[in-house]
Amino acid sequence: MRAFPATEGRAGVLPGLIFHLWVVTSCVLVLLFIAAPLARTIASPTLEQMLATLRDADVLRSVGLSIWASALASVLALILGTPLAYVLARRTFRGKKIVESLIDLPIMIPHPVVGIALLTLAGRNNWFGRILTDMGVNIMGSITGITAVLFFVGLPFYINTVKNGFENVPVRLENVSRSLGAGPSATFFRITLPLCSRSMLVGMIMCMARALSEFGAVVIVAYHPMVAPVLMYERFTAYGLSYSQPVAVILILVSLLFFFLLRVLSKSEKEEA
Amino acid sequence: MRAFPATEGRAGVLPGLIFHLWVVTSCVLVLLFIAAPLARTIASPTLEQMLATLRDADVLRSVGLSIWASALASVLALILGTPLAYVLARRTFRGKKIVESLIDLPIMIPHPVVGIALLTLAGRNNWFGRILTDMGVNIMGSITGITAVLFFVGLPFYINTVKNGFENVPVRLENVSRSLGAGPSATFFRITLPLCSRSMLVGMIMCMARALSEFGAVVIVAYHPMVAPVLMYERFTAYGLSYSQPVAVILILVSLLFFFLLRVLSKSEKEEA
Amino acid sequence: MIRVSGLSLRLGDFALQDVSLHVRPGEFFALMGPTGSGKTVVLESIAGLIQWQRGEIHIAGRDVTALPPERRRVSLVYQDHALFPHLTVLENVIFGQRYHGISPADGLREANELLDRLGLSRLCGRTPENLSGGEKQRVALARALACRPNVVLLDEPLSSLDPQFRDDLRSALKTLHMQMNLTVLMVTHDFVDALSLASRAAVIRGGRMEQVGQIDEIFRQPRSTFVAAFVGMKNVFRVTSPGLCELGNGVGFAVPDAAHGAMALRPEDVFVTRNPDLPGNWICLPAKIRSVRHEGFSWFTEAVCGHAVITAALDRQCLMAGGLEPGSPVWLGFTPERLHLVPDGSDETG
Amino acid sequence: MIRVSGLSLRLGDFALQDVSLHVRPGEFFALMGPTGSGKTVVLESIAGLIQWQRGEIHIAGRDVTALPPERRRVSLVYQDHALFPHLTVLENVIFGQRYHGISPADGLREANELLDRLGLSRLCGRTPENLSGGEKQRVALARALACRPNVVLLDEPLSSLDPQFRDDLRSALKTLHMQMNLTVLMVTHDFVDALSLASRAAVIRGGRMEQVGQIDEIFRQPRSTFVAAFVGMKNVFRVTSPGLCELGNGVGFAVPDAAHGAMALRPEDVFVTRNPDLPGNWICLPAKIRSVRHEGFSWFTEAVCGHAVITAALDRQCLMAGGLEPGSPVWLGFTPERLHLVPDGSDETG
Repeated sequence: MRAFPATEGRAGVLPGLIFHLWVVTSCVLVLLFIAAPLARTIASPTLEQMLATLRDADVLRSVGLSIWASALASVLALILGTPLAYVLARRTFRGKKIVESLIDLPIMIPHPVVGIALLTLAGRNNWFGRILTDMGVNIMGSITGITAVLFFVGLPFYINTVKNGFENVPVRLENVSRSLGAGPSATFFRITLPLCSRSMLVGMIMCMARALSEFGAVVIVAYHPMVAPVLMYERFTAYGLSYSQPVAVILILVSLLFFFLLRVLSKSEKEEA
Repeated sequence: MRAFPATEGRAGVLPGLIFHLWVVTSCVLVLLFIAAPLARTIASPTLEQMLATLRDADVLRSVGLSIWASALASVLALILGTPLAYVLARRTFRGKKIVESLIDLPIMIPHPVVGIALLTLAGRNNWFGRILTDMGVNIMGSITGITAVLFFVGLPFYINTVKNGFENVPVRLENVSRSLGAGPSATFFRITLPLCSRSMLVGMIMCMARALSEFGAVVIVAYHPMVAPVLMYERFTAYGLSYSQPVAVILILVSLLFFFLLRVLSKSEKEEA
Repeated sequence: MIRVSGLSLRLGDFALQDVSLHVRPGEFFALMGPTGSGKTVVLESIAGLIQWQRGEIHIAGRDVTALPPERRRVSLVYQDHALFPHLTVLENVIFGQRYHGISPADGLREANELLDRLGLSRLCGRTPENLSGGEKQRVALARALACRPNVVLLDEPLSSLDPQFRDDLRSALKTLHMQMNLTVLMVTHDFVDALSLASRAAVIRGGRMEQVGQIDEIFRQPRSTFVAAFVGMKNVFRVTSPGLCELGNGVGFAVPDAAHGAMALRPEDVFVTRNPDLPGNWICLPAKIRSVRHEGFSWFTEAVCGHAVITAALDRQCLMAGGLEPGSPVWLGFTPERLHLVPDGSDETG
Repeated sequence: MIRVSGLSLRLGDFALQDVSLHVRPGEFFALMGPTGSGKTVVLESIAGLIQWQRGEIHIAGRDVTALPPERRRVSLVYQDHALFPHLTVLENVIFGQRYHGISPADGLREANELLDRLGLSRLCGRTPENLSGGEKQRVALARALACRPNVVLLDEPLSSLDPQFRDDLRSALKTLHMQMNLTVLMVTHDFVDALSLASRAAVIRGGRMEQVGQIDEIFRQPRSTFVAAFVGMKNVFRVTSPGLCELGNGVGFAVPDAAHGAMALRPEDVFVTRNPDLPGNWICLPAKIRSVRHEGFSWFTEAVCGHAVITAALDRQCLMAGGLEPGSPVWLGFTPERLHLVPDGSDETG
């Protein structure tokens, strides 16, 4: 027993209350602010409108194109982005900050600027663009162009996710593997990659989801062939809000599907860790 | 000395070489793919074109509006998003996965759909929209609308960054603080928040940078007053590529500025940890 | 001072089952158990940081079951010290005082006294990152004491420290406990720490209490083979027939008739001599040295006695006298009181 | 087997300065030092995982300075065992064999032998997450040995284990080392582990070698007060005048004329008796008991002798004989050989 008198704590009841109020209200507000518009949109079209839209060949083609081009972009990210993610996770080198900044840049550049920049590079007024055109590669208004744009905007999401995954593989495992005789390549494929495969899958889905949502850059590079967001924009400007809502609903549902996948995968990833 | 014969390791020279080749080429390709279009764009306009654009009142006004609305959105994120980030970092509860998914949703929803959804909610054909309109709040074509859109798309970036920051504050510090007599509110403001302030700043800049880049959702909710990306889109469609390039350069430079800020801050954050 | 009754909870795979313990005012109590046995869970329940499903906790006579941590007046010290990195040493120490009605002037004086007592005065203005492990742990201790808690809870306070600092902190803890008349509940996986510091203790295993009692009692009279193994009682003899432990080859010794299960004996309680010149009431067994080894500064021998192998500590005198080569005949002696009955001798753990 | 000469490197604030050491074939060598002294850096340099700025490393007669880790034939075992979580125990163990020209059949046989020897056979098909700490560490050991390394590097192999498992693994290590004639370099901050396992050792501090030599030599004859403190040599007597250590009050003892600095003495080397019946060549000092305390199972007394306080270990016989109440007069005895000269007695560390 201490010799000091036992004074009851001056529990700050009022500030505690205000604190709780702040936490509760802002949580509710934020969740409502995200959920309500989406829910309202899903509830807007009638069943007939929805069915009609689902039978509309233009809509189906554009959604298909969106998914196809996004998938292509995420495969590109897997092949070309994985080594960079690994290097960023494991090495320190002069200028690393600059490289990391460069990787994140596509998130921050206004989307139409991304389109403009890609068109500028591929335009006939510079040598690279002329080489491309001579090789028959056309960016403007082509699926190649769309894929390039989607790869550009989706890449940071892939690289950052996978870099994180690589960082979570303890370096000590690689050290032990090296000391046991496995070279850098064997260590990468036998130890690092298997332990990171789920991160890579999550990264691909992130990249694909981001690519699916892109509009501003695509609309500049390729209005036609229309990807789904462009189609929706066209319907909105040509026919108005209520005509565009059924398409919006379809896109929301496609996003939710990816989302669900993502959550299931990243959940089990955490459970494994 | 071991009794085993000392066999030299069959060092896989060829696979090792291919591995290195893959790593080096893909790193170079990816970095070029991001840097080249932007560099080319910055190099495109002549000095006179740049100066003329910088004197263009429309351009300045739109850039100012973009920055102002984005800053507003990030302040909103600070006030409303912080509690949710804290709750997500500290509590486990049934349905947490769903809440986390909901927070990430704005990244994945195609941008025009975001605009449609906000317009749908605020439209006169539902009670919430009617209340808003009766209060004199107008979403369509107003700065309020733009800020709402930017808050919507920027929020996930703020919440995820800050949530990460909160997770990096050891729970044990909060436990000790509680055991020493500080209530939840005092613990939050005296321990958690000070240790997380840099994350919050980084989160706000992330949110603002993402908001600055938004085009697809803004263009639906408010073509006028024009934010910078919309202005650029208009110039591109009305006058063509070379006319839009100077504006693109300005936007790239503004993004780079934020970017630089972000890197400086997140760097010192890592050094402190 | 602390009374835990029937505490039960479930955390994922782990369950705490009906844990009860009682820490008396001014007592230094050690809760021992291997990693994953639930000792920290008990500690955090007492601090109010974990919700439990069943059971009651009283601290200083108050039922604190429904009180949040900040109202319980228990201070927590973690293994990793958990100092607030953005505050100086002094700011860390005075952190909690305002919530306990301690005036700033009194608080500062007491904080400085504590820092002084722990030899930390010159570090007042430093931030935690610049301190050594031992210093950090002492600051954490000062911070815990500065808000006049009813009880101090220590979570493996010594195990993150290098051996050099460990001795220092152990003495500091002992001195503080005696001088300030503190009530301390310490959790540890190291029975040496418990033996050096605590007067009473409990052993927990897989969320269940195995034994509670005086520290000596636990070390001398473990109630299960698990506790026996945990406290380093390496010699376990099965009771072969009522009143007898046979070791084979005609060697054996008498035990009380009622004993069944096994008899356990610490290596430290076995004496090795070359002549059977031990007191008359001692049990004295002929054996042959198998090996002699040291662990740190202690020497042990394994000696074959019948079919059994007995581990015994060696005194320095005995070592110096020589004659401990493998194969040498020796006598092993111990008093019957040191021989302890382990009722659940059939337990699977060894 | 390993020869490190003049190793120097800089990593942030930390620098390794001109570190040299030599591990002979078949030797168990311990590199000791407190946390942050650079012992793991030396280990990782030998394994080739860290780039160093100056110095050479030879392993098994080859200059490996320019070789990547996978060509050095050294196996690493980390404190946290670092098992590959996606492979079974057996897959972990055979992981590296293919890179050392070991045929799958031979490899499997050897792996099974090793697992058997370490008592892990029944765990072959399990994944690491289901193993206990001690089992994980033994699997890591088996994995390191399965690819027939020239040298095994151990990074604090015992310190992450509970005391119970620690004893087991210590014996396993000792047995393996002797049976397989391994060359082992172990890094540790715990001198007890070093003393139990190693035959030669080095002490490192702040990136510099303080002492290299036979383990006994380091423990008996530390060359600096830092090493003396590190190995638990608690009694340090200043040489007051040539040939004499005075303790005040007319008490003192003779030391060789050439000695200056300080003389250090282990508590374990001081005997406490009630009659000065010690051999004639011993130094025998009158003292008064100040306190008796135990640390774990060892008992120590602090006795006032002149103005000095001497810590001495107590034998069980001595304890049982009684007469150790505070204030009781006793004799402290030790042989002059145990008294060791510490040349840099003026060093600041204590």
